[in-house]
Amino acid sequence: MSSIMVSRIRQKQIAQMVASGKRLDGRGLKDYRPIKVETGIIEKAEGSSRVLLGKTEVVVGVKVEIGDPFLDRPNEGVFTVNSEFVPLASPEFEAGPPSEESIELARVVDRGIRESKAIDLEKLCIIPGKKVYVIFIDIYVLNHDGNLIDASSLAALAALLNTKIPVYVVEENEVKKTNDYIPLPIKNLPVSVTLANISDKLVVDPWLEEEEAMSARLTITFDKDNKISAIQKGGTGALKPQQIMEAAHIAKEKAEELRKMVVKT
Amino acid sequence: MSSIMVSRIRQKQIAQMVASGKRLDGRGLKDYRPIKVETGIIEKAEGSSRVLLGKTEVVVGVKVEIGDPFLDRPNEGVFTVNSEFVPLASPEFEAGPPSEESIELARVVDRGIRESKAIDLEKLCIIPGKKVYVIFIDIYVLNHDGNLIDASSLAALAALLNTKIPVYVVEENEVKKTNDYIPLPIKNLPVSVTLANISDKLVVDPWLEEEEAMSARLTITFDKDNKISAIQKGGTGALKPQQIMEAAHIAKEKAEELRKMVVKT
Amino acid sequence: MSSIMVSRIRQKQIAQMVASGKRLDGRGLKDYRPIKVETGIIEKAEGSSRVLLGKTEVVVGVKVEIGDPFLDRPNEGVFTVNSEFVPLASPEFEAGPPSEESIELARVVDRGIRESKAIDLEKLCIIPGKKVYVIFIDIYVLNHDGNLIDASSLAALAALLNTKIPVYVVEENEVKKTNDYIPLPIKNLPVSVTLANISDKLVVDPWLEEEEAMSARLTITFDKDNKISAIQKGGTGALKPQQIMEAAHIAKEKAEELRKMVVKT
Amino acid sequence: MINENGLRVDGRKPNELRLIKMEVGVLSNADGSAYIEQGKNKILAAVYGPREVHPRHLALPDRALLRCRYHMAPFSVEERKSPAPSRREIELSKVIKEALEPAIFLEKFPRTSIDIFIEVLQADGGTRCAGTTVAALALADAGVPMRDLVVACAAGKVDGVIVLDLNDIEDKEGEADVPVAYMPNLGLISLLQMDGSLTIEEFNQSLNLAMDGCKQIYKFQKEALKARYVTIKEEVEECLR
Amino acid sequence: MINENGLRVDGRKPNELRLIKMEVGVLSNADGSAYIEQGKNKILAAVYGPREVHPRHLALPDRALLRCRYHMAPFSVEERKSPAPSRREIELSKVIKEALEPAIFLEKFPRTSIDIFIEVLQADGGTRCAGTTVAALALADAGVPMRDLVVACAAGKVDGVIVLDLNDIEDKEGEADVPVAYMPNLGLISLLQMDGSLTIEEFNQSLNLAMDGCKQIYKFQKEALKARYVTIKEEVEECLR
Amino acid sequence: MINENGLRVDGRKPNELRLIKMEVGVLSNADGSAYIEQGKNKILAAVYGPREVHPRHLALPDRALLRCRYHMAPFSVEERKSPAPSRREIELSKVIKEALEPAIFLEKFPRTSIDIFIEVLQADGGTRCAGTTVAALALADAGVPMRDLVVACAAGKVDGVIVLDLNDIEDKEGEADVPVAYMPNLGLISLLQMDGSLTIEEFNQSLNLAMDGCKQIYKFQKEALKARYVTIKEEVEECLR
Repeated sequence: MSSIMVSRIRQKQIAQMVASGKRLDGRGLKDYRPIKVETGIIEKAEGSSRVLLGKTEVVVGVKVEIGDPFLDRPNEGVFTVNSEFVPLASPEFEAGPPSEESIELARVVDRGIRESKAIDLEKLCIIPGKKVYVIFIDIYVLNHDGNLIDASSLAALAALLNTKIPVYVVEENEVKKTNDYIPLPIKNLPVSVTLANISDKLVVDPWLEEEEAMSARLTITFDKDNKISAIQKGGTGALKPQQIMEAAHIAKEKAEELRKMVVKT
Repeated sequence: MSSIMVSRIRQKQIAQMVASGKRLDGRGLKDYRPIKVETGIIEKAEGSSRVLLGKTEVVVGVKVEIGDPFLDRPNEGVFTVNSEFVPLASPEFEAGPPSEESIELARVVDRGIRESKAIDLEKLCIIPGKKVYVIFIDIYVLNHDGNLIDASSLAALAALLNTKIPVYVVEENEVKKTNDYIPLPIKNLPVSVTLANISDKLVVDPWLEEEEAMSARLTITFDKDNKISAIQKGGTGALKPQQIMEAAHIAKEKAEELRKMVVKT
Repeated sequence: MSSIMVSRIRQKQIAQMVASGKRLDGRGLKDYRPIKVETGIIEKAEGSSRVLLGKTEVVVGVKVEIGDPFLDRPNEGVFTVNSEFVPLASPEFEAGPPSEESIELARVVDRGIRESKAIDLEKLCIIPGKKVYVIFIDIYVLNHDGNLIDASSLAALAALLNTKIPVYVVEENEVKKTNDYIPLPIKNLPVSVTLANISDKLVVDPWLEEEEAMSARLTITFDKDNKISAIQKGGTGALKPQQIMEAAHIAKEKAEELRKMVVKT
Repeated sequence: MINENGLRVDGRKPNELRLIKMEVGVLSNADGSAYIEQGKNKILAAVYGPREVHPRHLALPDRALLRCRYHMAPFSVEERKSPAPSRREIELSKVIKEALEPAIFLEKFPRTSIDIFIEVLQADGGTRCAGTTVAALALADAGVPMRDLVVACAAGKVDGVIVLDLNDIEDKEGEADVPVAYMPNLGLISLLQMDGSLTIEEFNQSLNLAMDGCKQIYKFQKEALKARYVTIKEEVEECLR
Repeated sequence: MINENGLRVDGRKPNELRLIKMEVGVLSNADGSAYIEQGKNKILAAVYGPREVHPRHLALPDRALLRCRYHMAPFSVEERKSPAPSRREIELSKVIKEALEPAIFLEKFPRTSIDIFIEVLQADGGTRCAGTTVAALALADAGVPMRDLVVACAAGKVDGVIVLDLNDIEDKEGEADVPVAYMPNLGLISLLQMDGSLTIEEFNQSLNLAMDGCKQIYKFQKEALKARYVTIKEEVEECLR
Repeated sequence: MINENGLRVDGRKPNELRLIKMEVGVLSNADGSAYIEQGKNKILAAVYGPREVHPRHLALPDRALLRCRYHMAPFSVEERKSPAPSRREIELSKVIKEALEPAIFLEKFPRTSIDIFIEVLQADGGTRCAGTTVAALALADAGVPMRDLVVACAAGKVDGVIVLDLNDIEDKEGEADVPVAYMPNLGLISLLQMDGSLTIEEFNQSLNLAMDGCKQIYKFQKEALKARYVTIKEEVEECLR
C-alpha cells in the first residue's frame, strides 16, 4: 500500500474522530499539547528561548546590533523576524532559500509583534536619524510536529522578554558601547492561537497529522488587552463567517492561558 | 500531429509566402503592424508609456531617484535599462532571473538611448561627484507576439518624453526635494527598426510566427539626424553584406515614420 | 564496457603498480611531475603567474585595490583568495557558483598564505582604520590533471612575488594614487605539498587518475623556516598516524625544492 | 483621516468602494486574462492551463497543481522596487493561491498545472484583494471549471471608524486592515488576514463590511464576464484598451 | 593565555577537555539524532536515511550517497551570521563528510542517500570536531551500520604550550589549531586540518594529544549510546530536554 | 587619437590589424581548444562535445544543442571583475553562439550538446571578435564538421577616421565600433553589432573594412590549424606554452 494511501486512510480516521468530538492523541478539541518554555539557553545571544509544543520544537535567538533607522522613522529602532526550516527538523524541509511556508511563518510572527507594538521601538533610538538598535529575531525550527506558528510566536515572545541590550553612550557623535545591559523595552505581549478546520469543527493546536487532514487553518494573535493584532488564514479550504467568529472567541481565551506561561517564566 | 510538426509546416508556409512577396497577415514586406502609443498610464511613475504593436504589448515605467555618479563621470546623471519578460506575456516566459533574450533586449534599447545621447546626462547632475539623478527605465513585456525590440525601444522613448523629474535644491550640502517638476532633458530621439531574413528576403517588424521562421534578424537604431546609433544582429543564421546595407536603407526610412508617432504623442 | 567499469580497472592497475613501488607514468613515488613557472603573463594585473604541473595548468592573477580594513584590524591590509574551476578545464567542471572543491582549494591556499604571514599586511595600511590595500588573489584553473592544490599554491606564491602595488599618498585625508609602484611586501614563502594514499603507500603529487584511485589525500604547507602553516586531509578514506608523520617529513623536503623553483623565478 | 462630515481622505463614505473597472480577455497569449482598476490600482492577471507540468516531478496524480505568482512591477510603487520577488510578494502569492484553490475543480485535471500570474502595474492599497478578484476573472476566462467565483475586498479601521476598501494612505496610517476573499454563492471565506489593532466586535464589523464589499464587487465581476461573452466582440476589443 | 600555574584562560590544565554532555535520540522526526555540549558549544545532529535520493540522478549504483550539511544558526556567534551558507560552512561540510565516510558501510545501501544535518546552536571553538562527534552518534542512532565510531577533538599551541580542546579565544589568539577525527578501534585518522605555525615535532605532539582527547570523548559517546538503549525510556526522555 | 601622420595611438595605420598570435590544441582535457593573442587580448577557447546533454530535457530531437559561455577572468580588466557573469557577458555569449551556429552542421549530432567555453584572461578591446575567432579554431580542433570557418574583427570610427581592429582606448573613446563575424568562403556575416554614431555611408565603409580584416585574420587561422596538424608534434608542444 503506497504511503499516499496510508496517509489518506489516516486522514479519514482523524476526520471521523474530530467529527465525533475526539482527537487521535486523546486531547479535547480545545486543548493544547503540553507546552514547555525555557529561556536564556543561548548565552551568546542577547535573548533566547526554546519552546516545546508536544514534539514540535522551536528555538528563537535574539541578536542586537547597531544600524541605520528607516528614513521615514528616524527616531525608532528596527527589528526583523527571520525563520529557518532547517532540514534536520523534518524530512519535508530542504536546505536552500526559505520556502513560502517559512516566509509566511516569519511574517505572521512579525505582524503580531509589530502591530501590537510589543517592542518599544522609540526607546531604541541612539542618535536620531543616524544610529538605532537593530533587533534580529531568528526562529529556528528543530522538530516539526505541527502548529509551528504558535510555537514560534510563543518562543519569540519568550526570547524578547529574555533579551538584554547593551547600553550605548554617545560621545562627540561617536557611539560607544558600555558594559551595562538593560532589558529590551517591551510594551505588549502578543500571543497567537491557531485553529484547524477538520470535519467542519474547530480544533486548537493541530499537530502534524491533523494539519494534513484539515481543510483550513486560522491563526489569531491577541495582545495583552485582548485586542486582535494579526490574523492569518492558511490552507486550501475555506471557512464559514460564523466559524471565524467562533475561532476568535476561542483564541482569545487560549491566548490568555498561553501568555501566562511565558510571562511567569 | 505533434506541435513541432505543426509549427514546421506553418514555418514553411510563411517562408513560401514571403518568397512570393506576401505575408500571412496580409501586410506588405515593409509594413509595420498597427501601432498604438499611450503615455502617462502609470501615474505613480515619473514617466510611463504603453505600446501596442499588433498584439505585442509593452509597458515602460520610468522612476527617478537620487544617487551617486560613476567615478569616471562625476558630472553626469545615470540611467539603467532593465527588462522583465513576465510569465503572463507568453507560455515561453518563466519566472526567475532574466533570460538571455531579456538581457539582450534591455541592452539593445540601452545602447540606442546611450549612443544617441538621448538623455542629456550632464543636466542631471545635482552635486558634482556626489549626487546625481538616477533614471530607471523598466521595460515590462505584457504580451509577446514578436518584435519586442522595436516595441520596447519605442515605448522607452515615449516614456522618456513623458517623464517629469522633481527639482532639487542644494542647501548646505544637503539635497532637498522641491514640489516642482520639470521635463526630463531629452537631446535625441533614437528609434529602432527590426527586419527579419526569411527566404532570403527582408521583412520589417516580424511577428511571432515569422520570428520562428526567420534565419536571422537585424535591428538598426537611427537617431533624429539619421545616424545609426546601434545595430544588433540576432538569430542563428547569417546575412549577406548587401542585405545588411539594404536593411539599413529601409530602416532609416521606417525609423522616421515611427519617430513621428512618438513625438506627436 | 561502461566507462565506470573502465575506470575501475584503471584504478586497480594504478593501485597495483603503486603497491610495487611504481607509477603508471614512470615517476618514483616521491617525484613531482615536470613543473614550469612563468610570471607577469597578465600585464593588466598587478601580479600574475602561470604554473604547469604536468598537464595541470593554473593561472593566478593578483589585483590591488583600495578599501576598508576589518573593524578588528584597523592597521592591516586585507587579502582574499578566490578560485574558479572554469568549465574549459575539465568535463567535470560546471559553470555556476563555486563547487565545494573549488571553495576548499581557495581556503587551503588562503590558510597557507595567512598563517605563514606571507604578506606583510601591516605595511598595507594607508590611513589607519579607514583605507588599506585590498589584495585579490584569483586562482584560475585552466586544465585539471590532478593536484590542483599544489599547482595553485605555487602559482599564488609566484604571483605574489611578482606583484607591484601602486604607491598612494594621503593629502588632506584624501588618498591619491601616484605613478610609482613598489613590490608587494612579502615576509614568508609558504609552499604546499600534497601526497596521496594509494595501496597504503604515499605518493607525491597525484595526477588525475591517481586521485581517482587514492583513498585519501594529505596536503601540508611549509613556510620558509620549515614550519607547518596549514594541513588539509581530503578524500573519503582514512590515514594511519604514522603515515601522517611520514608524509610530514616527505613534504618538508619537497617544499624546499619547490620553493627554490619559485624564488629563483 | 475622517473629516467632520464623516468622509474619508478621498471623499468616500465609510462603506463606499473606490471606483472599479474590470475587463476580461485582455491578453492574446494567455488562456485567460483580465484587468482591474480599483482606485489607482492597476492589475493584470493571466492564467495558463490546465497544461503539462514543468518540472514534471511536481505533477499530482489526482488533481491539477495550482500555482500563483503575485508580482509588482518595479514602477508600481513610490520607490522603485527590485524585480526580484520580495518576502511580501512570496507570502501574498501563497495566500492568493489558497484563496482561489477552494473554488476550482482541480480534481478534473490530474497531472496538469494551472498557473496564475498577477502583475501589479500600479499599487494603491488593497492589491492582494484586487489581485484575487481579477485572477478569478482570468480563471473564468480560461474556462477553468469553478464551484463559485472568488471576490476579495478589505475593510478596516481608520480614525476610529470601520471603513470599506482602504486606499494606500488609509492602509498605512489607519488602525487596522482586514483583507477578505469571499465565495459569494457558497458563502465561504477563503482569504482572511488582519493587521493592526481591533477588538473582537470591531473585527466582526470589519468582516461583515468586507463581505458586503465583496458582494458589490461580485456584480462588477459578473458584468465584466457578460461583457466578454455577450457584447459584440469588436466593441469589446475597442473599449478594452 | 597560560598563567603562572600552567592553567589556561578557563582554568583547565593543558591536557584537559572541556565539560562534555551528550544525548542521543533527541529529535522525533529524524531517523537518528544527537545533541552535544562541549564547553559552550551546543550542537544538534540529525540523520535521515538510508532513503530515496533527491534529485534522483545523483543516486550511485553501488553504494549510498553520503551528504553532510554543517550549518550555524544566525544567533550562534557573537555577530549575527547570515543564514546563507558561508564558504567556511561549505568547506567544513565537506571535511566532516569525509571524516565520517570511511566509517560507514555505504555499499550496503546502493541507490539511497544518507543525509547528515549538523546545526550549531552556539559556537565556542572546535565546532567541526564536536559536530563530527555528535554526527557519528546520530548515525549510530539511525542504525546505520558502521565499521567504527568516529570521534573528533582538536589540539593546538597556545602561549608556547601544546594544549587539548581549544576554546574560542584559544583558537583565535593561539599559535596553532589541529582538529583531528579518529576511529578509535581502527586507529585511523579521517579528519586532519591545521592552521597556525608548528614545527614537525610540535605537530606530532599535537596530533598525539588530539588522539588522546578523542579516546576520552569516545567513552562519553559509548555512555550516551548506552543511555539511549539501556536506561528506561521514560527516564531518558525526561532528562534529555 | 589620430596623429599628424595619420597614425593611431599604438602607431598603427587606420587599416592595420594588431599583432595576432594563435595556437590550436593547447588544453589536454577539452575535445578541442585554441589560444589567441590579439594586441593585449589573451583568450582561450575550449570545446566539449558532441556529448550527452545535461540536463537531459534540453536535448533536441533533430540537431545538437549549441551552447556558448563567454567569460572574463577577474584579473582580465583594470578593475577586478566579479566572477559571476555580468549582463554584458550573457549578451556576448548569445551573440557569439549565434555567430558560430550557422557554420556548424548541428543536424549531424541530434540529442547531443556542443559546448563552447571562452575565457578572457586579458581584455584589450575587441574580445567578442577575438573570442569568436578562437572559438572557431577550437571547434575545428574538436573535429566538429563545419560549413566554413568563422572569423571576426571590428572596424569603427576614431577621430573621424574609419579604422580597423579597435583597441581598448579606441573602443572607449572613439565614435563608433562595428564588430563583425564573417564566414569567408560563404561570404556571409553571422555577427554584427554597432554602437556609437555613424552615417549609413560610414557604416558601409566600416563593414567593408571589418570584412577585409576578417579575411586577413582568416589566413592566421588557417596557418594555426596547419601548424597543429602538419608541424612536428613535439615542436608544436614546445612553442605552444
